[in-house]
Amino acid sequence: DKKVVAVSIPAADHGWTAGIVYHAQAAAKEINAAFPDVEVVVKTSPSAADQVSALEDLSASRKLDALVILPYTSEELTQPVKAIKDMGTFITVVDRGLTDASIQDLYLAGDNIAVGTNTAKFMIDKLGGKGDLVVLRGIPTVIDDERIKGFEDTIKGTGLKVLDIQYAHWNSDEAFKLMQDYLAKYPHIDAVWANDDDMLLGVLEAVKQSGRTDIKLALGGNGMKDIVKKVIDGDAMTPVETPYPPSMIKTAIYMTVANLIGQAPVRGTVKLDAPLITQANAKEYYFPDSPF
Amino acid sequence: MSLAMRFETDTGTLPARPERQAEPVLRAEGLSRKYGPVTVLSDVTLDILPGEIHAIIGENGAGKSTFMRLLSGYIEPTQGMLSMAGNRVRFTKPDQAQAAGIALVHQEILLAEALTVTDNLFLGRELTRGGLVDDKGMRHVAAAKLAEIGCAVSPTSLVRDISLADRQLVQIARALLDEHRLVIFDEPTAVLTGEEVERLLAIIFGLKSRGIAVLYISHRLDEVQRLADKVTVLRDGKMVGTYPGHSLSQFDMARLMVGRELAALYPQKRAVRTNQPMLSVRNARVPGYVQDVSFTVHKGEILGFAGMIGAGRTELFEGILGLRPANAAIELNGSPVHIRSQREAMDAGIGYLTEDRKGKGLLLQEELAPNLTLSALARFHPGLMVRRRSEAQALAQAVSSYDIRVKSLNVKAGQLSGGNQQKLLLAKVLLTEPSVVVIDEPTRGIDIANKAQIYAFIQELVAQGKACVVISSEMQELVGICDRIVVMREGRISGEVSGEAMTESNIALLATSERGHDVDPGGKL
Amino acid sequence: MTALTSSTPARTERQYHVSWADAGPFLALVALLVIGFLVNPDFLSATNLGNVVTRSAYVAIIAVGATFVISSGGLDLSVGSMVAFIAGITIMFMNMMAPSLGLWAIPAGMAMAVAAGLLCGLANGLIVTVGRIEPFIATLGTMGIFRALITYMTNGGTIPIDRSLREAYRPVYFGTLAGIPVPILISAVVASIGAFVLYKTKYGRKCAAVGANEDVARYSGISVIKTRTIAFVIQGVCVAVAAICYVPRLGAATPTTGVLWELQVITAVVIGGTALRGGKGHIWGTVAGAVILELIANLMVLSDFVSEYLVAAVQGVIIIIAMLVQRFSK
Amino acid sequence: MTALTSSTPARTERQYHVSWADAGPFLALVALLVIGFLVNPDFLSATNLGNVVTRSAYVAIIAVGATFVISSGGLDLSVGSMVAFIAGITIMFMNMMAPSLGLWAIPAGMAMAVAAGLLCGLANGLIVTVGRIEPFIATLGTMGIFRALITYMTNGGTIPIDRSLREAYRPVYFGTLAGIPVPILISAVVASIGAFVLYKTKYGRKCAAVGANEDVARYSGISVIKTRTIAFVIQGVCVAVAAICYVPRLGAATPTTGVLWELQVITAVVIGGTALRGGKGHIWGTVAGAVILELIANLMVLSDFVSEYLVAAVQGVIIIIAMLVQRFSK
Ligand SMILES: Nc1ncnc2c1ncn2[C@@H]1O[C@H](COP(=O)(O)OP(=O)(O)OP(=O)(O)O)[C@@H](O)[C@H]1O
Ligand SMILES: Nc1ncnc2c1ncn2[C@@H]1O[C@H](COP(=O)(O)OP(=O)(O)OP(=O)(O)O)[C@@H](O)[C@H]1O
Ligand SMILES: [Mg+2]
Ligand SMILES: [Mg+2]
Repeated sequence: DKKVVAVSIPAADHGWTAGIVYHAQAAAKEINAAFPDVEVVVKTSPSAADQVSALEDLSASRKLDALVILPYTSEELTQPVKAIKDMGTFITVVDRGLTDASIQDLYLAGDNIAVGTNTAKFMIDKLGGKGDLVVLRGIPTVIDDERIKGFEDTIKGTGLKVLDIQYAHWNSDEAFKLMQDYLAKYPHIDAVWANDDDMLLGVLEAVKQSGRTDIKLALGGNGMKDIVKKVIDGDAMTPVETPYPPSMIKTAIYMTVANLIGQAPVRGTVKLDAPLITQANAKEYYFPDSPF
Repeated sequence: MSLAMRFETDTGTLPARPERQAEPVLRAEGLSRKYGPVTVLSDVTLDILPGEIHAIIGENGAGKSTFMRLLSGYIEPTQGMLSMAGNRVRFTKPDQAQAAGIALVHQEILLAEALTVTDNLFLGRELTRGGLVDDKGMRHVAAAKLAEIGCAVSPTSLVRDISLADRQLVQIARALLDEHRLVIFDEPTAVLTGEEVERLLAIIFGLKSRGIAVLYISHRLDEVQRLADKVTVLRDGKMVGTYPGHSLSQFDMARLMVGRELAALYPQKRAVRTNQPMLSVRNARVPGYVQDVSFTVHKGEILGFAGMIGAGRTELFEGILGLRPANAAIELNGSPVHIRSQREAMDAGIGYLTEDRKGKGLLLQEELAPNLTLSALARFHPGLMVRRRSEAQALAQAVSSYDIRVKSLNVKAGQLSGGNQQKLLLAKVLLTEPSVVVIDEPTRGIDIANKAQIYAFIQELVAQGKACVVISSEMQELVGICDRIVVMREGRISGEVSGEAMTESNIALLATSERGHDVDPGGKL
Repeated sequence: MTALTSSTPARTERQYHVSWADAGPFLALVALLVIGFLVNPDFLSATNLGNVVTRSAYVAIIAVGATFVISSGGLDLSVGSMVAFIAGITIMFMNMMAPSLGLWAIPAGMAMAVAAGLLCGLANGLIVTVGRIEPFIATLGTMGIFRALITYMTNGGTIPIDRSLREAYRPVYFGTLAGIPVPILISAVVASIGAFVLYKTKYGRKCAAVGANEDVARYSGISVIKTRTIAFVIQGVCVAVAAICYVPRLGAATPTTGVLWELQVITAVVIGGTALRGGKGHIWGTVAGAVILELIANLMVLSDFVSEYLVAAVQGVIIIIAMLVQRFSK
Repeated sequence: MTALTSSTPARTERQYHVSWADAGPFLALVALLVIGFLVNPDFLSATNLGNVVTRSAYVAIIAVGATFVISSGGLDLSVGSMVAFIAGITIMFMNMMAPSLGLWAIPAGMAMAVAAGLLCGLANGLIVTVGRIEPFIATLGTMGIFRALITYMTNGGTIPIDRSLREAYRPVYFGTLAGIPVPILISAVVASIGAFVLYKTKYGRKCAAVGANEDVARYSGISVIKTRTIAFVIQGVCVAVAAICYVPRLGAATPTTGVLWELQVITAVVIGGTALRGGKGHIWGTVAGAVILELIANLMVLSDFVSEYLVAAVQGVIIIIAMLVQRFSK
């Protein structure tokens, strides 16, 4: 009898989640080909409620041996995942922890707070502890919240000042418009932080169009290949990048499968750091074939 | 013309006129039409000759409009065929009939309300200049055509903003815009007043003199008598016969339509009028339509409102009854009332029957029972729920007392014939049991037999101690049933007639000339 | 006047209100069940169907309200945001009351939710009717407003329900009564009340009249403003009931709660046979429509044919086909 | 009977076609500019206004097409996804052609885009007219389909345009002609053509007739199916033109391109004075509507009053107020 590993992830609605879907599908394909007695099923959901539905559907029709889940939000998915756990399924949680940590057998996490913190640290450093910033945030969710919190907590008490912060919904077009408006509103801006690389693309176009020279830094986050390429090329405005690699889902799936078919149990917590990608190490983070 | 028509002629059938040898413009052979299992027209054969005015008469629901729609491509026959100049023709769409030279002036208004008069006139056949629509040219042509038939609306008005009568004229103008070989008028005069009717008749004679064939449907038999070269009578979907027009009296026509003798058209006037005012209106103003109108209706009285198109009669009452912005001091049974909506008017006991049954009167997509009880929901269904059983009873009752001719009680209101829709509307309004009834065009599209019944009905209402206001474009009808007639002109009251002075000529004078000139003594001004 | 009986044989064979327009969506539903079974036999398992129907409860409940709004000639795009907003303030209120009221905070919160829904619906209704603004635009505006308010209340994050209440509240979504999941019962009750109001009461008549022809309604003494406003209020209350069922499912409200539900709701109503331009509403059709939508989503999860990227495309195609089935079944 | 001329003075005050309904949105626009200036004087700077108007070009171009669809009594919710889809295949096509055609790949790609827009519009139109499916649902279906296709084509990521083409193509968004940004010029041309077609050709009349009263149009020999289908095709072509302007802005198409543009487009059309139930369309009003929407968004960023969380609420309120201004200016 085949062992079934269900993978529940968000639908590809922007670059990063697209990366998640890409890597999850790649892992599923590789594993299904390599291990004849394991079946990996990937399901995407466009919202928290849909993800709960998908969990119900997956577990209603067959017994799951393992579940790899990247929850939309911690609060909303905790109970549903627990329900599956109670059926004896091995639970791997990726990225967002559940509010009840005892549910997960394996936890593989990125660190959104560190994304904000590390970016802020670099800016403080680079700008000499003072300067005027504008920030673009994504969609009101926990991910966005944590990144902003990490960033704001770090610059607190320094001479860095956030002139403005607005939502741009992790969308390049909205970021482009928002940056145009920031540029019109503030005659002097030292640095921009878009907490996601999709938005950074829009920001860079707007800055380029304006011809302004006061902007010294424009940073993003997540490790999109185009931005990593910039870092490799030594771009002056975007010299660093913080990874938040969607490939973590692939790692998690492999680890889960290893637990199912291997002899030694794989359990515990793996915390991915968010180290700065600099020109020195950027090549390690560059995947030209990934869609993200 | 005598007010109480009596049908006293012998019942012998009139001889059908022998065929003339002219080539018919259009020939219908064995035309039948079914809706589902119901046959509404069966085996009608008719030749329509050029330069001939051919009237089609029949009771409500006899199938006249159906026949006209068959001839002009709005619907297709289930049996039979049409031919033109000896060749069989088949119209699947109205524009095909139009291309063949057949135009229909629909019984119901068919115009796009959101567009202008000009747009509507030229819909689907816009004039172009260098490939572009020629708005200026079309406005000119439209203005000329409208003037010709005596319609005073601006070519750039939106149809939504013009009165029903004007809409009817616009529809006529639309049909007359192109040269045609056959023009069909389906009750064109139902909402028109004297002068417009005269103009229209003149235009129809003009068509005849140019060799154009005219089919004419009307329940105003005096018009039929004046116009028709031939009269074809339909009864219950079947042809009764075709008769030479001028030799038929109105009595004959009525008898042929109904298939039996009719008693009086207008009921004997009974002196039930009291001096107790029921509804009294002072200084009514409806911005843009009516200035400073005052009048009083008494218990047991039938008060007529006469006037030409655009006199503002409809607007006056819509204003008083809260259906359009207006101000007026209203007293009901001696105490002042404030009416801001139709609901409040109804609650105060005033019922209003609109002249626009299709646009404002009935839900055409709904069945008969919900339509019937729509205004009387509160009265009819005490409590929260709708009671289907009593509603069905009410419908059965209305169908019999108003003689609504319908093959099945489950049809939609829009599937009734025009006159039967009118009867349903009347039943709907009276279901609210108003103490004052305002009826705008009570017999619009009603056949002669039913007219008599509606008049009797109105008489019955006032006999019960109600008061009734009748707005009508048919002066004869007003004279026939009213105790007193108020005449309006350009938004004001131009006079009032009663008793001996209540004659068509006096009313016409008041409706058209300056205030008070040359009216026979006896009229109270 | 004679001849009535001969010319009008009163055939009242349709004494009871069996609406044929309602049959279309049910045919589509059956077709979908058959396809589902062919794709994956587990599809028809009791657990799966139970889950799906339970899940469709929110959309069904909201769509019952939307049937009133649409039938009366309106449209409400704000329902998705309104769910989030009402869920948010309900949770905040319950959490606030929990220390003093204990478990009584739950019914108190529910009452508050209904009151809030009523007010939100009233606001929508008044903007549309008294302000005379196209419903599409008016409710697009309030959609932004409700969404922003929940974002503001949560500071862009999540409002979870207090732990002390969670277990007691859970059965409202997860519980069963006589073997039937509670949300299904609630939506059945809501739909029954809705059907009763729409088909059996005077208000239902008025609603359909206003939607079918505003002028006729006005001339019949029906207040268009009042009727349409009440429809929006009914919608608001339905949204509140949906929010009450929603909270225990996920135990939290977030700024992304209910995103795009408005489209699902409207789709359910239209698949159910109610015309967007107003007129007669079809409550049971609407409920069938809601179940159809959820079944399609479920089928996407259960089948393995479709690339994850193409799920939305296949859903789109199925919805269009479902509409065609409905059309041809008439 | 005399006195006709005196008793019925012909009411011909409105001789020339100065449409008052078109003035409303322009008044709202002016009001907004004044408020903007009071809030932040930079608002009226040439750069800022230039940016904003340029940005509004897409929505304006698409909304010109939507004016036809809505005027003819339809609705198209798929335009946002269609932009993304067309932008995607255009970029793929250009990239594919670049090696062989060089810079000629750009015009070739543009032609391909227009052809694709035409086909997408035709598909929408046929589903709505021949399939007789409520436009809301039909285009909601194709919205999912187009969105899924672009996601599939990009694997959920980005399709960037070939570097060799990027610089040559950039001026289509960033360039100016006689000092005026190219997108503004393009949208002016599109709007002029749109106004010409809608106001000056027979087709324009048919559109309004079909939207105002389908039955009357049919009886006047106008093919409702043809007229409405063509409106959807025009919409498709407008979307293609918008996509052509869009591609050089960010040099890529992503699955998030054009998300929710459909709502903006419809709002622009309605703010512009065209009724959603169909009838006369107002092209220039639509363009003003598109600019108004973009100005409101811009004002939100330039003002400091509003918490980031509440931006959507304030936008909603302003849109509702703009509609009220429009209503009362009549
Ligand atoms: N679409 C339809 N479906 C079913 N029955 C219809 C439909 N249209 C008309 N009828 C029926 O056909 C019959 C004839 O109607 P028609 O409109 O031709 O009458 P008419 O002679 O013009 O009457 P009126 O004088 O009242 O206008 C009526 O009984 C009517 O109810
Ligand atoms: N769009 C308009 N703008 C300004 N005045 C108008 C408009 N339409 C009608 N009027 C005026 O309003 C008055 C009343 O018009 P209307 O034809 O409705 O009256 P009516 O007496 O009810 O006619 P009918 O006999 O058809 O019922 C007339 O003076 C007419 O000139
Ligand atoms: Mg008729
Ligand atoms: Mg009148």
